[in-house]
Amino acid sequence: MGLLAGKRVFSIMALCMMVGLLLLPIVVALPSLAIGEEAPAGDAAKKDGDKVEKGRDVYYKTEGIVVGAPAPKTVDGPRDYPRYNFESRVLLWFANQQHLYYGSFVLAVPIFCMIIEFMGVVTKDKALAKRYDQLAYDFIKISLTAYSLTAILGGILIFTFLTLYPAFFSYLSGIFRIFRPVMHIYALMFVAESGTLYIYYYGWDKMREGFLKWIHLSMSVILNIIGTLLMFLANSWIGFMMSPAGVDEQGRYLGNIWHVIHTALWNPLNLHRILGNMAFGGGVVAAYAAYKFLASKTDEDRAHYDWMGYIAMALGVAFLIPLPFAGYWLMREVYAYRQQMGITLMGGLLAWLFIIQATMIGILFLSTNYYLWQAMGRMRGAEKYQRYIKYLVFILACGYMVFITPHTMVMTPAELKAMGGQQHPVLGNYGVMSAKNGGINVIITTTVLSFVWYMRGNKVSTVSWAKFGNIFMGIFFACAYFNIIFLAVYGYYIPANVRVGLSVPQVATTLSCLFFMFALNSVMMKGAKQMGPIEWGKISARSQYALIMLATAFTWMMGLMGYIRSSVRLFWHVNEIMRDNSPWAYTHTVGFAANMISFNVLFFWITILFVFWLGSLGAKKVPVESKAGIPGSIPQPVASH
Amino acid sequence: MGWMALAILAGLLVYFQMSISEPAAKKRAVFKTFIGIVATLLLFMAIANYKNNFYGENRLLPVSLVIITVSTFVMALYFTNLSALLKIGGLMFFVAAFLSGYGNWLPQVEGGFPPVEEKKTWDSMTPQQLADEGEKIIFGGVGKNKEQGAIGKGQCPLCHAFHAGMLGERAPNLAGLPGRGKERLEDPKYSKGNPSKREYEAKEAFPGSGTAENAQEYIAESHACPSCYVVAGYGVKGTNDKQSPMPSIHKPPISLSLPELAAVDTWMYLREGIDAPSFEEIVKSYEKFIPEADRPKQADEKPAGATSLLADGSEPIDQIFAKGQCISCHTIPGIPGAVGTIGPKLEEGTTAPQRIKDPAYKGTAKSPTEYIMESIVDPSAYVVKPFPDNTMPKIFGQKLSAGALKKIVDYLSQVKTGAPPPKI
Amino acid sequence: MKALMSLGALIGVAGLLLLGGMVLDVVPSTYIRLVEGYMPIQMLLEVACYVIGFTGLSYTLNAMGMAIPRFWQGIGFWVFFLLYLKYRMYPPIPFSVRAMYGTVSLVAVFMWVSASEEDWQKFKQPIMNVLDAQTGGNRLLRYLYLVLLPILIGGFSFNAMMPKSEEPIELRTVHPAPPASTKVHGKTYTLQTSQNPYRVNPEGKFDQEFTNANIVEQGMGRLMKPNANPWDDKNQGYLKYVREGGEIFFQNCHFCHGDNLNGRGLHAFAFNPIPANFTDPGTIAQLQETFIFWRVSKGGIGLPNEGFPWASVMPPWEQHLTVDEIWKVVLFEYWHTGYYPRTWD
Amino acid sequence: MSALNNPVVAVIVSLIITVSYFVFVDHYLMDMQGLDFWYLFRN
Repeated sequence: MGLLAGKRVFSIMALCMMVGLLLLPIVVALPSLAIGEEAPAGDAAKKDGDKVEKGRDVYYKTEGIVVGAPAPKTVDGPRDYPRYNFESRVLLWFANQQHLYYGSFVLAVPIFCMIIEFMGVVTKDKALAKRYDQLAYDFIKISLTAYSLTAILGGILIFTFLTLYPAFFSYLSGIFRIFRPVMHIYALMFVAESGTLYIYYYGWDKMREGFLKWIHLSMSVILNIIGTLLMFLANSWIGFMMSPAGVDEQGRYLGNIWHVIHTALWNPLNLHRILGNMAFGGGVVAAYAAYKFLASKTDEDRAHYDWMGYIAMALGVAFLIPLPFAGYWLMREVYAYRQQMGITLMGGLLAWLFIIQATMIGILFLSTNYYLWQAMGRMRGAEKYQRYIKYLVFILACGYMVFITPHTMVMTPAELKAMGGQQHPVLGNYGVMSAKNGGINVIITTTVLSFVWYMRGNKVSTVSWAKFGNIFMGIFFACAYFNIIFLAVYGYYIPANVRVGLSVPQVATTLSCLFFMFALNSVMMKGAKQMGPIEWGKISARSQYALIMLATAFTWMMGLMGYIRSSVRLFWHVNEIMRDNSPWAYTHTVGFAANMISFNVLFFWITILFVFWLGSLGAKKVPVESKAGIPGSIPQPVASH
Repeated sequence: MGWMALAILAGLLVYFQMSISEPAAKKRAVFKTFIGIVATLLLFMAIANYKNNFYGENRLLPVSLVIITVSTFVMALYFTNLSALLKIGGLMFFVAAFLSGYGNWLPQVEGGFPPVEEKKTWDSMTPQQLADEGEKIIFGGVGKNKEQGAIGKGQCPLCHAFHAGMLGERAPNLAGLPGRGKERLEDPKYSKGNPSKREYEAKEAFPGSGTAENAQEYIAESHACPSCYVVAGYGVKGTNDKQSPMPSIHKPPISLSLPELAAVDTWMYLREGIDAPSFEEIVKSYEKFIPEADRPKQADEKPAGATSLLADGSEPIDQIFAKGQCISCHTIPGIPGAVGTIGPKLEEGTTAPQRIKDPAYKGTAKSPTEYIMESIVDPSAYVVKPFPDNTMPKIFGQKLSAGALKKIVDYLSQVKTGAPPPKI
Repeated sequence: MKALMSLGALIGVAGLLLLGGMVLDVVPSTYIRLVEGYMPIQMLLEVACYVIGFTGLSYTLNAMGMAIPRFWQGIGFWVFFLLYLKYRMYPPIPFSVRAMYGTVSLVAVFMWVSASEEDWQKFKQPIMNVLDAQTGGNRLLRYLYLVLLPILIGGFSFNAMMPKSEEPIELRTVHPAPPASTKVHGKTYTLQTSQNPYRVNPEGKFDQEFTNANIVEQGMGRLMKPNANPWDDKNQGYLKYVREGGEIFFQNCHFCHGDNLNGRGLHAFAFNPIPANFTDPGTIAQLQETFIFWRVSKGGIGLPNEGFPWASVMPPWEQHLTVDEIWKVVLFEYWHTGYYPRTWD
Repeated sequence: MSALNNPVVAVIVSLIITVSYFVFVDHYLMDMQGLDFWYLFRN
């Protein structure tokens, strides 16, 4: 009793400590923020008669007292751009990308843990709860090694910045560090994150039951809040580089740190990154599960990893579906910020990268669908749906083809002449936004349909209105398709600036399908008759390859989008504030970028497989021992080579 | 490195040959090593290919990824204990190869370098380049110094003449300036080394700056502090040559930066055939007279500023007067800083109607506004007594936009003697 | 059900015959016209019809006991789609796009045949048979493949590596990213904020709504609104400027851009690519008015270098027209095509 | 209940619900953007 109480007190203390850790940076920041506000004013008062230089904020248009140095004008030379026998930009690209991959993985996995742990806590089925809990524990274990790697990579990144772009980095850190304690908050947050993570991980076994479990769960919430704030801060750098604010035209800091952080693109970037990280994390974990599935030798393992892969995939896809919409918002903000930037992205220099991106999105959804169809193979009774898969394939392929049709087609002059103009009278119409919106919405709706089929695969509804429900669902989907396509076609007849508005009802249709149909389906399937249990592990190997495909494609896409986002600044370090005068100020060709992204992706996967392997080294011994300890278990012959 | 890996594999091959006695196992081990060698060869081929083709968009680059894919799959066939890992890796390489290939298959567009920034790297210029820049600042273009009315950012030709024999009513002719600087230093009125003795309005450029010690410093000082020494006869009328009508060149509206001033000076030397002091020396001479805080920042050449117009009409009226440098010669009621006395006081609301009626008037204007316009565009049409003819530049018709001219006329026609000046 | 399937089979056979005719050039590709304006969806519907037809055909054949093996179904469908793209579509589709579509349809066929385990086994069977080489015919095939495949791959590699003299591909970014500002006749215009000074309501204020209401009708007819006739001398303001823009257009622009503004003017076909078609919803309807202003002022030579090749003979009109004239022409182009300039809010 | 399980009735009822739902949602969302289904015909 006393022990239990002590444990409880201890855990509450731990929780309080974490809350304290969370608040600490803010508390530390407050006085310095206050000082920061006063300092320039005090200076101004002291000078009084002297001219106080005022500057106008480039974005917020507010007046402010100049506090910072102007953005340095760099010249190509070893002083501003020291170099090795290699392209500095490529080195930096590599370091950045690897840090980002690991960073997003490390940020995403705790969120999964939180969700899965929560599911484990609320579920009533004891066995399932245990499995969920174990799964969450497995996840966090994977992320622990990756976490230290992230920190190391972050260090390498800063080192790369310092050595290769000293002028630029000192300007940025001048704004973010010297005058304001953002950097300190960042560092403190990082420490807090590490602390919380370790307590969370090592407290797992000690806080297994009842009340303590809730405390443990709330720890994960705190962990994730810290992590997310950390990411927001990191995003503010990127936001500042793309759409500077809080400085005047010469890049002099004007004393309002909130303006510097809260730039035009900060919030869309935040949202986009959270969703992207989650989908990415899901992909990596799913790939891990797939790897374990393919490598495992027993049915038991196969069943476990099949299940794990499914959960990870479902979580990842759940965040993948809203991702295009978040991207759409980001794009709209980019257009609102600088039309020129938007056109460079969508219609100008980087347009081809968007064709690749469209291809990637298609691959992601196609693999997801494919996985779900394969997964139907592990349940009895799903055969009735499998017959219709070919029609889904057809719809998906049509949507996909519309989605990837380029607006500007590549052709030889002869083909151009034969076509009689720049625009193809049939396919040219697929190249514009209206059709593409239709395409992607059709794809997403089809994915929703696949999900619904999967969820009811081995079940037959027993509710009295089952027939009505089925017909209603069918008609709802049919109408949704019709509505999406109708709006896509309708978009051709109204002017471009108005047409943009049509994507909103299209998206609403897709989302209605998602929410209503899932809800309706789960109501209908409540207490449904099962045709047979889901036979975990009895899934084709192809499905696992689909998962790996999903993960790889997602990694690649992340690299691609990061590259696009970064290169849209063209020859600016900080858009319209600080020029890039290095010999690498030009934008690479699509081909080189693709090769570089491939390299980054492969490097990441080779290292993360290594991390998995490291994790399995530690894990292997424990189950073997515990298994041996269980009385009555069949002694297994030790496999030796 | 590749050879080492191959050597190890070959060694393994030999080792298996020696150590494993059982024929079946031996055969298997040998076979596996052989496959390993083939795969390693492929791998190194791929890596070499990758390395060679790293830069530039090369369609061969994805090929190496395909080679790796093939080799991993081949290995996966034979190394069953690693087969899952190899196959996964293979698939990943395949996906990467596909996407890379796709990226390379698409048309390649390189962003190209950014347009060259209009920023000059002053300190690395040769004296001749520097002089060209200086000529641009003074006259608006290289080789324009002989053109009538050519004027650049520095706006010097508004008042100064630059060639021997040309008229310099408002300001000294600057021909032969480098040589003359020395003479001026000897002038007792200049009181070299003892600025407090000076009887001019300004004693020093700024407290503690001292006086010029050599010709270059003299030029610098007269740019930075025109009223520190006024050449006899060129002072503001009525001040007995105590005050100079010239604006401090480093201050708005002209705001030449130090390197720009250095470029101007270099031109002055070079056109006389004299070797100019080095860029650093000239900048140093200016630093002596312009305190740190007053030095104009190297302003970005804004595209809008590239126009050859002095004022395009979008500015408020007081700025038009300032940009056109009207204020250095004319007194204009209501315009801050317009206290010049080289030209008549501009109260055209009252004076213009009188002058049209003047029998000496030979112009074509019928109304006061027409008169004002005419006197700006064609100053010699009617010269107000007792001011001399040909003092006012005849270039304002080209250098002010129609909008700016209209604003000036509007304003001036409202200025009346004795009445409060119109609102700006 | 059976009747339905038979009908489907009939459609399938008819469609195949038609396509066959087009492949062999017996039936012209334009025999069944793709209706302008509805074409994109028509193409998809047509393919959908084919798919329904194939389903019916397969069902009927199955019922008649002449089922086509899954293997050949998959390959057959893929071949069908490639042929469809090549021979049905008119005007012809560039190879690059066909390659993309071909890849997608290949993936789709793969997903179809491997969606369920059973199907996948059926699909794999012929391949496995050849690999296992149980029968004499299969063994022969296998050896044939063993010889043929390397030769094929070698041939492809040779082809790929051989230096070729071929027409360079044309990649033309039709709407390049404009500069932030442009200087015309000594005045700087910020593209983001500048407005057409002639897009005004009767009070002389810039008014998008008012001018939108006075353009020609949208849609196919493109008729002038009865109360908005610029050629009526009584009209002042916006409509007068439109008329003046029209005069300038027909003095300068219509030789290339055509009297219907559809890019098919007198000289249009001397150029490759032909001049921009303003009636296409993908040109001026997608762009801001200032973009057009910039493009007209600077012409082909003023285009940024980010996207080569600037195959544009458009003269820099700032050398021939005044700023006001350019704005008026732009105004006229929008009025005549019935599009509104794009705005970002 | 049997009325609901009559396919014809079910089809009709679901059609009515679905179509009205989509029309309603589209109308509302398009209205927010200053659009409606008859935009084309009005202009």
